[in-house]
Amino acid sequence: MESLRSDMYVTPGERVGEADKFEAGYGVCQINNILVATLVGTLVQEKSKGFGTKPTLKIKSAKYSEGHPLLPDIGSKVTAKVIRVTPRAASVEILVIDGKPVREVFKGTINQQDVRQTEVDKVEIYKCFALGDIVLAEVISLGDRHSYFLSTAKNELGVIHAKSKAGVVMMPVNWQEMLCPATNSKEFRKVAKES
Amino acid sequence: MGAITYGPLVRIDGEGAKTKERDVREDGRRWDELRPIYMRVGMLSTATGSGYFEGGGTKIFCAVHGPRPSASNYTIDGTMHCDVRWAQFSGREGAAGRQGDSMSEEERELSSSLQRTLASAVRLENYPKCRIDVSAFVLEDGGGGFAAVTTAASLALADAGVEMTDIMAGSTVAVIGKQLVVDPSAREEAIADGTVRVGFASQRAKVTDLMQNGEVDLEQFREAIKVCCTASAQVCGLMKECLVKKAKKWLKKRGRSEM
Amino acid sequence: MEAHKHSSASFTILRPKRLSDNAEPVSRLSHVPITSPGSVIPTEDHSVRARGTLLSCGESGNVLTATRAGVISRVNKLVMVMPLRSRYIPETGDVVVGRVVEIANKRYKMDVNATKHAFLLLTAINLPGGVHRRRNQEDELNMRQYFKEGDLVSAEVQERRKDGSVALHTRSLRYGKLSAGQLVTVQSELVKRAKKHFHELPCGVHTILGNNGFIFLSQTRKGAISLEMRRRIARVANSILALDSEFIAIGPDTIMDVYQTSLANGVEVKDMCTPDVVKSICVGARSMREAA
Amino acid sequence: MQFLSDAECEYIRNGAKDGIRSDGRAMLDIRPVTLETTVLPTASGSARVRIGKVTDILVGIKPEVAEPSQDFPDEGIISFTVECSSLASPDFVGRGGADLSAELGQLLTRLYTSPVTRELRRSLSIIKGKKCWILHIDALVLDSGGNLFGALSLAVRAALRVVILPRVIVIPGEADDDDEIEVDEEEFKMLERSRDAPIAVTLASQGDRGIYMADCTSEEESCATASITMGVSPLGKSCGAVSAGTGGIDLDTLSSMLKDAAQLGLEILDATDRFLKTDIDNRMSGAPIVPIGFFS
Amino acid sequence: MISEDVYRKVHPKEYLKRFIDKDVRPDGRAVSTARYLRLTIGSINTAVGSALVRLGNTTVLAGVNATLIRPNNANPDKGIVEVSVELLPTASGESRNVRGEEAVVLAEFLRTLIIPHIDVSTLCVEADKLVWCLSLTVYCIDHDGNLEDSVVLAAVAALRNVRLPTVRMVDGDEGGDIENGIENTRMIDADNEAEEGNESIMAVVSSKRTESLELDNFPLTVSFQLFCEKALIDPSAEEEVVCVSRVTFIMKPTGDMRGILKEGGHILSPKLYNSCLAQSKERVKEYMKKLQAGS
Repeated sequence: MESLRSDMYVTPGERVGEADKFEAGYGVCQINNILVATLVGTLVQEKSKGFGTKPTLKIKSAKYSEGHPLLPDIGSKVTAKVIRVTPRAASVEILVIDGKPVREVFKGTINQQDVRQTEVDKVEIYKCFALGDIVLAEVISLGDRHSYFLSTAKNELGVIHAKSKAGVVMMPVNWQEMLCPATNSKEFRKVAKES
Repeated sequence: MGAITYGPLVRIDGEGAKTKERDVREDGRRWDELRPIYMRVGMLSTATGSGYFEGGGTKIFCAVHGPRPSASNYTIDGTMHCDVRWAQFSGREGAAGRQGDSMSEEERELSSSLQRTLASAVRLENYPKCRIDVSAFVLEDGGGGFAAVTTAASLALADAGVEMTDIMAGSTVAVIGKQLVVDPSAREEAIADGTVRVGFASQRAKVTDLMQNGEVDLEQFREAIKVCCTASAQVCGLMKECLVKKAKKWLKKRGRSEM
Repeated sequence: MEAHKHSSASFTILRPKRLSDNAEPVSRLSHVPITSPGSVIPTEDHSVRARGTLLSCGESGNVLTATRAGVISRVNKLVMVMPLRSRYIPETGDVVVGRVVEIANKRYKMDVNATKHAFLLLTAINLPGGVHRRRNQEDELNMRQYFKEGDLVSAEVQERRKDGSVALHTRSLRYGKLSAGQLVTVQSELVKRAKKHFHELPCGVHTILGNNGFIFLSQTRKGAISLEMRRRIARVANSILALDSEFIAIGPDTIMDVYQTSLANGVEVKDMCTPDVVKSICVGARSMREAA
Repeated sequence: MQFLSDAECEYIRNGAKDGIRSDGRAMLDIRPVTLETTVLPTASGSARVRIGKVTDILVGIKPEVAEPSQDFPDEGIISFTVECSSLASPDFVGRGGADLSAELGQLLTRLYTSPVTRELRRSLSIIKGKKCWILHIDALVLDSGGNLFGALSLAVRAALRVVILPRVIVIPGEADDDDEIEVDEEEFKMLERSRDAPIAVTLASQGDRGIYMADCTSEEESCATASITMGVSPLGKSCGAVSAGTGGIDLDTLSSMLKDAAQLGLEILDATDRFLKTDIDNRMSGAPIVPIGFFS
Repeated sequence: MISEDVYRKVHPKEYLKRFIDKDVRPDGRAVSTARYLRLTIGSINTAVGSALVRLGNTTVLAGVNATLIRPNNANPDKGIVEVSVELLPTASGESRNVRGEEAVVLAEFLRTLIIPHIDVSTLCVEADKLVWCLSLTVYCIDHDGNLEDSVVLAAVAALRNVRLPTVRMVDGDEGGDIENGIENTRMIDADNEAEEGNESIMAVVSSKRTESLELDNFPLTVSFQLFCEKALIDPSAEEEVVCVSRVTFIMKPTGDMRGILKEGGHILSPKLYNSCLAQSKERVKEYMKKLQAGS
């Protein structure tokens, strides 16, 4: 098998191999049986994963670390700030995707049925999120024209940072309450379980 | 105000140049020679990617923003919006829109022309629900302004890490009498019988944008397109060099920070 | 490839005809009860007025007048005026061909040539493989996998709701996404409601005569479409358009008549749309209609 | 823009590979064109062009005496306004119509500012640098069923062929600058040089090498990947060309497209000139013209 | 644990505070250090005067167009100066008009500062007949904070760079001779449609541009962002978003203070004021050095 030099730089449109020999990976696209680069960076060859599969060609992008997610995709873990709360859903701004801050803020929605796993029908959004909370969530669908649909159903998802009515950062008590250290009052949240 | 405008003063009439049958051009170039080109990428901080092109008197900044959430309807594929502007003092009469708001007809036409060229290579299907904004600004147009915009925009897109199946470059050929003049200066453009502008995708060898103004013979036209493509391919070569140089810098920097 | 190109292109310029040249003898229409806005509709006592009519005060008491041009239609005591030309008015049970224009909110919005978009609920379609189950959220997220924007779908009008919206369904194996064919649009009045709307014409062309005036043509058998078959489909399409411009009802018999006449007259497919040719090839179909 | 399903596009594309189109035409065939000149009694010249049963364009010309532009003192001015009637198609309502109008207007301007029409523009000059005719050409797109560029340029050209301008008498003044003009409303002349006017031909590629079609229907247009529109002068020169679509065209195909476009353009020019001969003769003889009417 | 990048995005204010508390700014500067200034003067050949300012990443281009026009009836012996500022989509990515308001505010700010210092009577060629109209356009190409200072500096540098051709009024006859005789001059000839009748203006414009503009005692500005009792000179975009209070010192080229502009509710203590003023004086020296080096 031909080996590739590690410092082989490619630019978009450059031909990197044939489709019958390689799989197209990140930054590589197949056009009529030919694989071409779509990004600027170095060409990397990954060994085939199993018997009968082809080795994968991918680009180590110059601009972003490998596989940098520019966009929210189904399954991405996102950090978002709550900007609006209605009885049916909480609207959020997605600030971080898979640990990488975004350049452009995307809108997301956490619908009532996606807040938690059990007793979905009894969820009261006001008891789960408040304006300004920072929430850890997962993208479940590309959603409608305005926003991505997010879910906080898993245990480790939910509010990770919230200020009390007194304006003090609260401490989590259990999975649905947080404590304000200044006033000692408790407020309801869908709290993320710290891992 | 009742004022009479006389147009910018810097325009000097090029009368007589047409009759001069010389082997070289006013600026000493051969007919098929491009002006020296200077290119840079990634110099604008707020943009996702940016490109700067300078060739002869033509200077262009281009910025790419996004992919960002699209404000319009849900689209499975991403959308791309282009905005090309000429500075008031770019030396191109009538091209620049009136102050502030609306675009001139020409700017509007060129914006959609640029959109067409770029959309032919950008893999918009990889950017669902998103839009990519490409905005170009011509500081000075010393001829071949729009062709250069295509080049600068391609650089900016590549710099932004937007997935593209090709790199596009633009070039202009002017027809002066029987002579095909590659990469004409503003003065040569003004005296030309006709000009041909081509947007060219170098790897696929496809013409993605074509524009002809004035009057050109069919045979000249076909020849001019070929010449344009050759010139664009040359520019593409330089673009690749520029991008690879930048890529090396990035990767080196990243290598250090990851260590 | 080069062979079928570059035969000298055909280019014909026509002079428009005066309306009077085209006019038909009025007598032929005299047996049809046509009215125009403002005209009094002769009524018997206890008539019930319906669409297109207005009860107004005349010299001799109240009279029924027409509010639009069209044919007076009476069903028992109900009197209405049906417009000669209008957008498609859906009725329950109609077979239609529609185009998906938007997907939102568990439904496909369909253009069916009516004044409003009809809708096709996610629950009113057949899932692939014919499985019967409750539609879940996943189906909702995957709606584009069944029909996309722009797709042509044959469907049946399920009901007209009180608010004027129209629901469709495709819950039968013969309905669904249409592929490898061509759409011809005609005036919806010309497609009569019939027992059968899916026809296999003798020339091997399959037609779906949508009541809404969208007619879909394709090949009867599966597989690649031959050049000869494309010609036939094109000839059928042009036959339908000829009928449309001559305002003759469109059915398999009239289509085939025009088709055969054009073949017999040696008319090339592409020449089937000039007014003179259209007239000549529709003669048979016209007399056939009038006899019926 | 009409949007089609993938299946329909594929049908059209595969047909194109076989050299046959949905209406039975060959690739470079043009649908029958219905042309009528002098349809508007109030305009100095007018024409209506219909292609197929749908595309429908009305053009009227109104002349006016004005000052020539500084850059071209010895030429008259031809200015275009194109309006896409929002009655014609819901796509023309709002922005879509404005954009299309601008695009169509730009093409016409490009065609009629090119040097091939210089003599035509010069023939509109009255006193060099002082007075000239400005022809306001208003085009109305009544309905669109593809090939708007072709239909529009044909209508404009036909209207120019039959336009009549009142005779202008120059009354010399004392100084050079004091010349005055008088418009003679009795006597009219036709624009001889309008024979130079070009025609636009659009060829659309469906993405396959070497395959392209002329006079597309709107269905064909919406599944075309790229198209070029070229202005063809009566001498076979190109006088303005633009491309559309995002597909890109390879060089060989493009080259052969340009050749075919030029040839097709010449054929159309030739056919229209032959057709318009009687119209022009009638107009010259001053015979009264009764428009046929809109519902023909 | 959240990474630094994420913290910066999610809690921008707290992030900045942590830095400022230690007297360092996120880009490594000290609180009182301005960014490196690059000034390129006269790089646009098609403009009669131009300047490109790069202040860190903030990039601003100012250019001047000149046209000869008939003067305003109210001021027959005065030229006209038009000032406009545009935020290009290259800076914001927004299409036009979206950030129009910000540009309008900047333009008004620039106009009030600059216009009084231009002697418009020097722009008169012949009273009642012909004057220069200068239009100064400042384009913001990249916006990384402190547009005010950059815009003013670019405008001043571009105006100082203006070189106008000499204009001579001639009679109609003479004009014809000159047109044929001298190369590289451009005739200006047009009907004067005023009520005086058919009088026409003729002027000859030289091809060389030599006349510079009288512009002395021009203004320069130095801006600070107030945050946590500290004044951050030359704020970056990141800092501007978080802070609400801003102080702008309007200075003379000599380093004297001409005015002060303050917005936002934070208090500027006398101690802070004095320190800011001292910094401004130093900054103006830097500006002047660059301005003189460039021209």
